[in-house]
Amino acid sequence: MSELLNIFSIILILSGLVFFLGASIGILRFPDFYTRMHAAGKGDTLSTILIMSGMAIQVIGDFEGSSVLVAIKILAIAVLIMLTSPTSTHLLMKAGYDDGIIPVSKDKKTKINDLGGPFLKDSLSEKSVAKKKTATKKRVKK
Amino acid sequence: MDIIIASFLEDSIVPKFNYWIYVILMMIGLYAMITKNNLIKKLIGMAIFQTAIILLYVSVGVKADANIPIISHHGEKDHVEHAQNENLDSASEASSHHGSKKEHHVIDKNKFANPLPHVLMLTAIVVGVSTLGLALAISQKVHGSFGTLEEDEILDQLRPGGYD
Amino acid sequence: MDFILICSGIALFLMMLPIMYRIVVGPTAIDRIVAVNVIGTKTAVLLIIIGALFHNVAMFVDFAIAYAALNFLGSLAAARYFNRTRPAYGQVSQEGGDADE
Amino acid sequence: MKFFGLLSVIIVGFLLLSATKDFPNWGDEDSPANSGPVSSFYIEKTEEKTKVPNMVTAVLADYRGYDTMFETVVIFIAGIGIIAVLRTYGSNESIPKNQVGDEGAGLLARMTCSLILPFIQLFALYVVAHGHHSPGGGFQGGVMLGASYILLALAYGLARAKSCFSEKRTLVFAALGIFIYVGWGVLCLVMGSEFLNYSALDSILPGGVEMARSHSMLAVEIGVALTVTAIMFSMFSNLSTKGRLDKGL
Repeated sequence: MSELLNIFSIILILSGLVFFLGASIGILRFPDFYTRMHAAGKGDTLSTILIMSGMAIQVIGDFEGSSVLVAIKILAIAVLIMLTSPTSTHLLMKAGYDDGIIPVSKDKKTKINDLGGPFLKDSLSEKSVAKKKTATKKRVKK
Repeated sequence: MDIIIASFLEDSIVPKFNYWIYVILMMIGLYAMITKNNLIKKLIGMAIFQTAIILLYVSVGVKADANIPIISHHGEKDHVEHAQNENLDSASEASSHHGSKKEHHVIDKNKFANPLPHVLMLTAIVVGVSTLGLALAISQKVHGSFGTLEEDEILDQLRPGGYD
Repeated sequence: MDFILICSGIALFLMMLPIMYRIVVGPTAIDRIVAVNVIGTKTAVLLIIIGALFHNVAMFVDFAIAYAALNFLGSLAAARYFNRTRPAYGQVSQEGGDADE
Repeated sequence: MKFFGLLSVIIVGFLLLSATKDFPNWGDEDSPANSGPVSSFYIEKTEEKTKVPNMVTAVLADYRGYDTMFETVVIFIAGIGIIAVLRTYGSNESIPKNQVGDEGAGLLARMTCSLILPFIQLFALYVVAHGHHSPGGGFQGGVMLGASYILLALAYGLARAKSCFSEKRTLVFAALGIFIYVGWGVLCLVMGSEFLNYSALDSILPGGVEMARSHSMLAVEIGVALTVTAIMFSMFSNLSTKGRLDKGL
């Protein structure tokens, strides 16, 4: 392997680690669910792609037949994660939105109906909430 | 006191850390199975318990300098060839380069991990999946007929004179 | 090169620890699932790095592909579960249970 | 209750830990498990006798063929048991037609799944077929293939997946897998050897005794993969719909 390629792959791996550090701190420190999702979706995907590219360059080495196949497989993983990770983040975000998770705001006055989404005004009716509450109360009393 | 702790660390924790990990995992699983009230949590405890047993078996099969138990002739020429040159006498190496199928490398058994625990645990995982699926089905049925998955509530309903 | 691989593997593992904190304390269930998803993708990366350390990437890459694919399956199933159970809360409850485990 | 549970768990843990000082160290090459004659035989002789580099596949499908056969039967019985416990037939008018889950998981998930589904299925077939030379085999490939159908059911709704892999077809495939496995063993019996002794098949398979064993392993793994695929999908579809098989998760 040429020295230049080696250095290039190391730079890719290290930059991937830096982006993953950002994602991890974001998941730890962001105030509410939606912003945490933001960190998870973007930083995770980008860091995975960068590290995988670096590892693929490492593996290719001196361009043998089988190692090229392995490098293609590694890049396939990168493509797979690039497709699936944002999709799953989007779906989980949608699930949380339908679930009625309230985003944090400065004046703490945002109600769930202010967002104009298809929220659970009637589906999560007061009756079912009350029913669940009494059920848990009954359990606690026991 | 420090010496006792240090010698304990050196004798029984560091060279045997796999057993410590498996015992801790197994204790978590057993605790969940004994004390949790929810049937699903009990099942999760059972899964953790199985994982601990799998970890014990696989870690017994580990050798210090060994790789996974797959002999690779093609691919990674440099590494594999390098690893096998150490235990090849020149004659068999020469014959293997002629590509004759009958001659085989002398396989150093310390270069490969023990395959037997892997096979046993593969079947154990399969049995674990089967039992877990069946247990989930039965607990769904329990939830359908009792309306709850909490063990004490189910026992209350089963008791004569309970509300039902 | 091995040194850099070991260091990056350890760094990956250390950066997983805050995400594990999020799994433990995450206020909502979906927080935990997102964190599990992130750890799953990073485990695929870690498998490749371990394979490079063992000079055996050709074998470990198969594990990583399977892990990445099944990880997506898990988070998709979780998303579908949360998407279905809550809005259908009032309607499903008439048959006794509100959600299947 | 919690206290006694904790106490008993700690006692069990202490007993197990006090037993570990007789156990071999981590990575010990001379431990009884690693230096025993059985595992040494498997490592040294497997490739010579069966031409299969992956020892785990060779031991699983050849040397311990009975074990794997009844393992497949265990999976089959578990699937049948889940169907027997959960499956309900008849009218399902009581279910409201809100069907939140029936049309799948939205456009984005469908698009992604249509992109990666062929990839996953191809990889699953690769895992089954290439299990001789790389990590893999019938169980793993079967789980991947079953996961691809589960993904289809999650993204497009269970009705779409059932149109590809209906319940009847599921059971037929599960039984067919066991039939392939047992039938291969009976074929060995017919060729004048013991049950599941693949070396008797060298007269009908090309490449001598070793290659006959290798090809037989592939056939057996295909049977295992069929059963595992079918039962995995059957488990998912029954568990996620409470046995009604009408609307997906």
